Amino acid sequence: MRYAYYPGCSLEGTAKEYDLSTRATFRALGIELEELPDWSCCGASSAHTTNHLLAVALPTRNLVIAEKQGLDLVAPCAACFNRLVTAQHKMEQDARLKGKVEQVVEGEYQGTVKVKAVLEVLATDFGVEKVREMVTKPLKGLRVASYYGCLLVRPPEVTKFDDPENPTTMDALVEASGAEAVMWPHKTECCGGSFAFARVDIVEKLSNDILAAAKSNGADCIATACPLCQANLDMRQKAIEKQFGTTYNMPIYYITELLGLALGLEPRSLGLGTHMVESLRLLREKELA
Amino acid sequence: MCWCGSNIASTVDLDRVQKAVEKLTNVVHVEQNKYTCSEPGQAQIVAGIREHNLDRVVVAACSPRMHEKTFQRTVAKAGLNPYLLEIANIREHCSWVHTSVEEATPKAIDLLRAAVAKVIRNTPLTTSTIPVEKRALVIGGGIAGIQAALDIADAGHQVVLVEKEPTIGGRMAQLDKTFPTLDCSACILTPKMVDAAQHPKIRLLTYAEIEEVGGYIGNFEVTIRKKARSVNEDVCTGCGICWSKCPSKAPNEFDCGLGERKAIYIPFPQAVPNKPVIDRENCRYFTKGKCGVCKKVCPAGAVDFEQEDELLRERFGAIVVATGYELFDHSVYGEYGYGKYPDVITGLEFERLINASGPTGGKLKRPSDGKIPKTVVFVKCVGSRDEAKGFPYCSRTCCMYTAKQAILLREKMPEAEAYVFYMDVRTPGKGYEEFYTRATEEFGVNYLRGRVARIYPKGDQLVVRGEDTLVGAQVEIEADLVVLATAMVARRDAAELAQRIGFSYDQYHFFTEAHPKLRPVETNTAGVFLAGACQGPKDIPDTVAQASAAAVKVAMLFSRDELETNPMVATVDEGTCSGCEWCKPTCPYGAIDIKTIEERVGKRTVSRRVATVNTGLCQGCGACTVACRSGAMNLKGFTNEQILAEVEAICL
Amino acid sequence: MSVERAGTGVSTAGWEPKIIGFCCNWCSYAGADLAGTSRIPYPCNIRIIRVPCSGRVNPQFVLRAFQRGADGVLVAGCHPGDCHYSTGNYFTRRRFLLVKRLLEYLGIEPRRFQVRWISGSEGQKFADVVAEITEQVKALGPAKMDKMRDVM
Amino acid sequence: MAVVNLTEIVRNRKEFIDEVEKHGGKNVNSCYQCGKCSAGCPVSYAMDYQPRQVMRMVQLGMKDKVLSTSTIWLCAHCMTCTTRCPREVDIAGVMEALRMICRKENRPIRERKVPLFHDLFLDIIRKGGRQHEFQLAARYKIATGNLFQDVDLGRRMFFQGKLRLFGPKVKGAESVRKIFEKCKELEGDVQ
Amino acid sequence: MKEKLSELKETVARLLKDRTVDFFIAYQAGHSQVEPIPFFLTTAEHVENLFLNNFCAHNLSKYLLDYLAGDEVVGVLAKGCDLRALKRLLTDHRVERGRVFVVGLPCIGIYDRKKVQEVYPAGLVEVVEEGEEVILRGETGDKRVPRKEYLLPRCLTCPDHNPEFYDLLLGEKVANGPLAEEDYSDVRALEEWAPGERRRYWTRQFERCLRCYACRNVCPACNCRVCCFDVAEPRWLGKGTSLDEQEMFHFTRAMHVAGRCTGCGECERVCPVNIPLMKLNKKLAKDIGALFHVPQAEIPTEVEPLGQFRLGDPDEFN
Repeated sequence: MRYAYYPGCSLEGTAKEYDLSTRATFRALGIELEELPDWSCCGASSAHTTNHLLAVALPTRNLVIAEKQGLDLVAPCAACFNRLVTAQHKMEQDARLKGKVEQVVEGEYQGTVKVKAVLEVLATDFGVEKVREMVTKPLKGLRVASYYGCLLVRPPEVTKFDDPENPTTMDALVEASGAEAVMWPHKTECCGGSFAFARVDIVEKLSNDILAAAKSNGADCIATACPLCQANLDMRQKAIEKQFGTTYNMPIYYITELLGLALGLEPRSLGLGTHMVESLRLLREKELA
Repeated sequence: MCWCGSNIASTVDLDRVQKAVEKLTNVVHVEQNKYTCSEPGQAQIVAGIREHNLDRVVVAACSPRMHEKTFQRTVAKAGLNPYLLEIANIREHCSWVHTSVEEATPKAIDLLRAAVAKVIRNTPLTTSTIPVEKRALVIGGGIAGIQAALDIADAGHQVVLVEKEPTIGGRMAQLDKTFPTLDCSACILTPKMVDAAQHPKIRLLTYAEIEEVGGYIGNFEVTIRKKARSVNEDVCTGCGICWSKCPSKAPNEFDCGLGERKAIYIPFPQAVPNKPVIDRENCRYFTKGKCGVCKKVCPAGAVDFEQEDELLRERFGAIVVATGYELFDHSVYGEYGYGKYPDVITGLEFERLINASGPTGGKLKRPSDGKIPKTVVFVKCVGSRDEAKGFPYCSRTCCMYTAKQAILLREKMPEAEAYVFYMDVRTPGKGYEEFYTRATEEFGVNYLRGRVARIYPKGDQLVVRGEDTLVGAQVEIEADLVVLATAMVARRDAAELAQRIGFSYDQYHFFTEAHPKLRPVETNTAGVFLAGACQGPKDIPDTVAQASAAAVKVAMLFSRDELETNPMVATVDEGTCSGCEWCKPTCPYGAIDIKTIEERVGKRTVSRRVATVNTGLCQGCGACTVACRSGAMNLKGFTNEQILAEVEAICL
Repeated sequence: MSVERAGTGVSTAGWEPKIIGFCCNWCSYAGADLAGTSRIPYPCNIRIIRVPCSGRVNPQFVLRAFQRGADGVLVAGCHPGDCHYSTGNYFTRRRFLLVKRLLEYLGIEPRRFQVRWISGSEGQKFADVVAEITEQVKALGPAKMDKMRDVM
Repeated sequence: MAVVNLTEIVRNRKEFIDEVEKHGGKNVNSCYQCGKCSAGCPVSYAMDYQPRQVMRMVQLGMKDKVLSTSTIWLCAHCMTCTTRCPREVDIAGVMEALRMICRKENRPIRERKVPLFHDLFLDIIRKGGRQHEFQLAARYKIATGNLFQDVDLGRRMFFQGKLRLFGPKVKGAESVRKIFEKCKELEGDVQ
Repeated sequence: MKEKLSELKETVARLLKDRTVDFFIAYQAGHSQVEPIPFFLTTAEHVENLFLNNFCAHNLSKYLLDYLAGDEVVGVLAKGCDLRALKRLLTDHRVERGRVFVVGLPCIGIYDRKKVQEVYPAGLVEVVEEGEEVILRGETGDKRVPRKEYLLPRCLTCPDHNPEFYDLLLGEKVANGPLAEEDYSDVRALEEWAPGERRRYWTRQFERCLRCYACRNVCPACNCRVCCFDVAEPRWLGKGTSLDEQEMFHFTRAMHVAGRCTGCGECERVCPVNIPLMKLNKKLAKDIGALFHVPQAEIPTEVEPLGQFRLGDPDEFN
């Protein structure tokens, strides 16, 4: 199993743990990742809120490179994944748009590459049972609320991945890693996404709802598969606690970090040391690291 | 030529048409009329026939499916054989679907030329008669079927009422109270059920299904499969010892699975006939081969494990289909929990919970933990008015029964709070609006205008998130119980039953009536009538009205000893028929037989085989005329000559 | 049935195809009526002949229509299973599967002759089918089957 | 809210709806005001008008009013509404279309900071080919004037090695710049 | 085939003498050895004129239709393909089995007169089979030719060299087994062409048609008492020989025999202007086989393929 790898801008900066842990976990499972040569930014929310053609052209530049590589493309970041599959979907439906985009990107797009989220690769392509077999240090006693966010599962006819109202792939992976997947209602409630700068108050309110729901349902920590969600829940947790007078101190892990641990990898190599909310203390308490 | 007010005249230049048609051979007189189907219009035709000594008439107006019979009667009044008439459809097929006069006028001329070409080849036809079996079959033992059966039987005709479940009563038996008068459903239904059971002219066939239907109006041959009850109905007295002693239990479908019943059971106490049935999947005797307690304790020795399905073949003159409806499967709604939250129930389940003969004896207990709910939220239009996941139509009854259920809740438990999420409150019937106002004013039901976006568990309660669009704000309710008013949909096997009997159904599998406004209880198949929700969502008052209407239609049919048959049947030209029988296998009604005729050839009389058509059985579909290569088989009213003439007239 | 349409340099501008429609009385004729009552406009090239059942349409009627100059022929009936006479359209289906192939084999462009199932409640579908077949036949140009006479 | 003179507005209602649908908002006229979108919208509490009310304004052609709402800017484009709409209306698409029209006709914007953030975001990737978070944060703070927003958060992130001072190196940055130019030519403004 | 002539003469004489049959239909010599013609015997004396060789292609059972009136028993000499034709008539109830006395004639193949005459224009006396080859022996000497290329097309794929049923068998049974499998290759080739090309091909064929109706008269499937083309009203077919009337005739006949054609190829053989009519009938037989899973469309069945249906029939018309 070999995939082309599209890290996305945030995985080079604030979400470098996600990049480290994804590479490490995939390597441990024997899945090869080949970084897309000279990839560029997918434009995220800013592009599609400003210009439709730009919103499709930017991801297509990367898709054209991926088609030359001839491998299916893994996009760990939920926003990049959403933008890539939306571009593919729009071009599939509108040949005129496809022609315009090819003119802009100066490259031919055949639509042969399938874009996949990390969860899809691990749970569907690789298989939850195979992951369970390879787990050496099960995360016994860890109660995890798996948080999917919105862009990973919506709109369903475009993302074509899991279920928009009650997704279960991350829960399955959490169970496979030996931890306990907590039943909680805010799996796909939005965290505020790109308002991290413009309207921080909105991000704090929405993230607080999510943290409160996780806590009230007995979760020790939250697992995510999206750098934006992790950033809002993890980096702003202190400000949220001050703003709403609540105490969470709830580590926000990437699913690839938890799986890496369960596969026996070294916490440091998974980027576990550099979270805003201290992420190793909980693991040590539960003798998991 | 008819103006049809302006419907035709506005896009067809009838003067130009008249000029063109007057030149056609055989056309001796052309006139226009503003409303041909009106009395004066018809009188004009009769006068025209007499004055010009016409022997053929073409009426260029609306669809023959609309007024062919009217004009046939008009022509007959003038002494002309009614079948010497043809209709050119220049309204539905021409003026209404083409915008410019330049397009519609030449087309109207072509259609008229074709009608003239056909009518000059029409031959006078006379109807023959067939006997009518004065016995009616009613399929479905709900209130619609019971009402229809009672009315037909009271009109003095024999009725067989077939019901799939072990008892009649249908959906209505499951309800607690009925709107708008709040009288108890069982109190008004059970007397009718008993009447139906005891009526000398009605024979109840419960736990039975329709296997096969052949024949046609007046002479249906129906095969009914009487499923094995494993209880001999004649001997059983319904004493109930067997189901009190039966060891194995199973979820009771009648209570939507909320309550339990034994393997040998009657669905509900007032079941008619109150003879039990053995559910062979859950009965220990049938699954594991041991037990048989019921047989031992039965004082009348009615239990008979060896009983087999019975196939009854019966003849009927008319069929009333009253098979009712099902509820929409709300598990498609992820946002309402995919049907997995135990305290998110349907309206029917709510009826069972508050019903005295229900699983909780009438006390409203939550299915999850049996607690009495303090806050109940009713959500309307679940599956209705929703193209994305449900059906686009409105199910008509949910507004009223949700108001009723809210009232019952507040009446029984004044301390409970009732919320109703709605988009509109539709109260179309008599006393309906007043009933709704009682709900809001007298019983303080909180009506919130907005569709619920999401229901999710929080602790042991359910958070219902919606928007009150009148205030323009998001609202949230921590509810103990949520009742979904799910859409009324056609039964799963509706299409199959329709195909078996031979009438059509629409894209939602509701049965298609002959005409939505003018013939709501008839189908396009003569002799088959509809009543109740199987034809479309409707409440009990409309259902009963339709049932009585269908009954009158049946009584009308049986008022005559013989039935006029359709004269447009197949006919054999014995001179050209080779007796090859290629036509025989194509006839769906088995109306073609082979007979031997004698004829003189030279000096000798020789016998020869030719086909012959039983005009009573033939329905005039014409399949045999194409199988007959030599053209010996022809169809009156649609002969080969006529259709070829129409093709050529159009192509000139 | 068009004789090298391109070769003969026949100018097809302004030419309107003539299409014959055989509609069964119970379903497709009712569908056409519904298109009328719902005022759904469709091209005026089609002329409808009512037959009791699609099973009544003899392949020879279809060829006679082409022979007399029709450019397109449509046979419309109930969806299989819905036939008012229960089995009529099963024979239609079997017979016209063969006729369609034989006509194509004899050189008629496939789109000129079509068979469609249209129910009594599908007024919109009737209008769409008529628009579709008119457009396709217009693209094919005149069938010129009747002009065959002067070829001899 | 002032009296709405519908006779004037409704005349160019169709034109406004076509414009919205041209920019990607689908089936505006199918909306029957059921409120399911507003009910499920995570950010609706912060909006001056509910998403449903914005849809109503578009249906009535109240162009000036709807373009001046904060709702169209506070839509996080999380697609909850579009996924659940019983009439299959793309409400998120309508919001986006309204934002684009608002920018195109450079009308007064209620939530200045949102488009500002997006412009900076796009400017950085137009130049460098990839996003540079430090530069984005810095330029955003300068542009908005509150220099001390998230300063301590920034400091701790820097020590955790999460803030890279130097921009990413993209060989193909030139081709990304060309994409922006071409899009500008073909579809009008990009910023 | 020649050696059976004497046995045939004896048999026919006996049958006529002891009144088992009132008439007998067989062959008699025609203009030349390669053109035998049907022979209708009423009395034993005529048996001398009987003739038999491997050019006797006619399907004699079709003539039984002329003897329908009355109750005479008619004897007929029938090869395997003729019997399939007789079975057609019996299935179509046009002939009663009781009124036919069948003399079965085992046959290993009939030669195509037109092809032989191209190579041996005149004076041919006999044709001798020698393994894969055949010697054409006549006044202008011998000529060896490959046997397969000169047989009638139906003989190549003939499944029943020996008559399936008979009242009396002439001579011994011969080895069975078709020489080739019917793969409809000619039909498939035509299907590959563009519509316009096929249109021109069939226009050229139908232009030659004289409307002599030989094909209809010889066809066992075309056994109507009164043919629809002979009826004045409705006027299915004009009397003129314009191209559109030819098209109507051949289209209608092909559809009328669809599913009932026994594949005997007589129509093509007797056509004076060599129109490849079997290409039409084989096209329909192929489609019926493929669409309705009728293995051998040419074997007559009680109910014809177009007289029945299956719910699972293919449907391309929704």
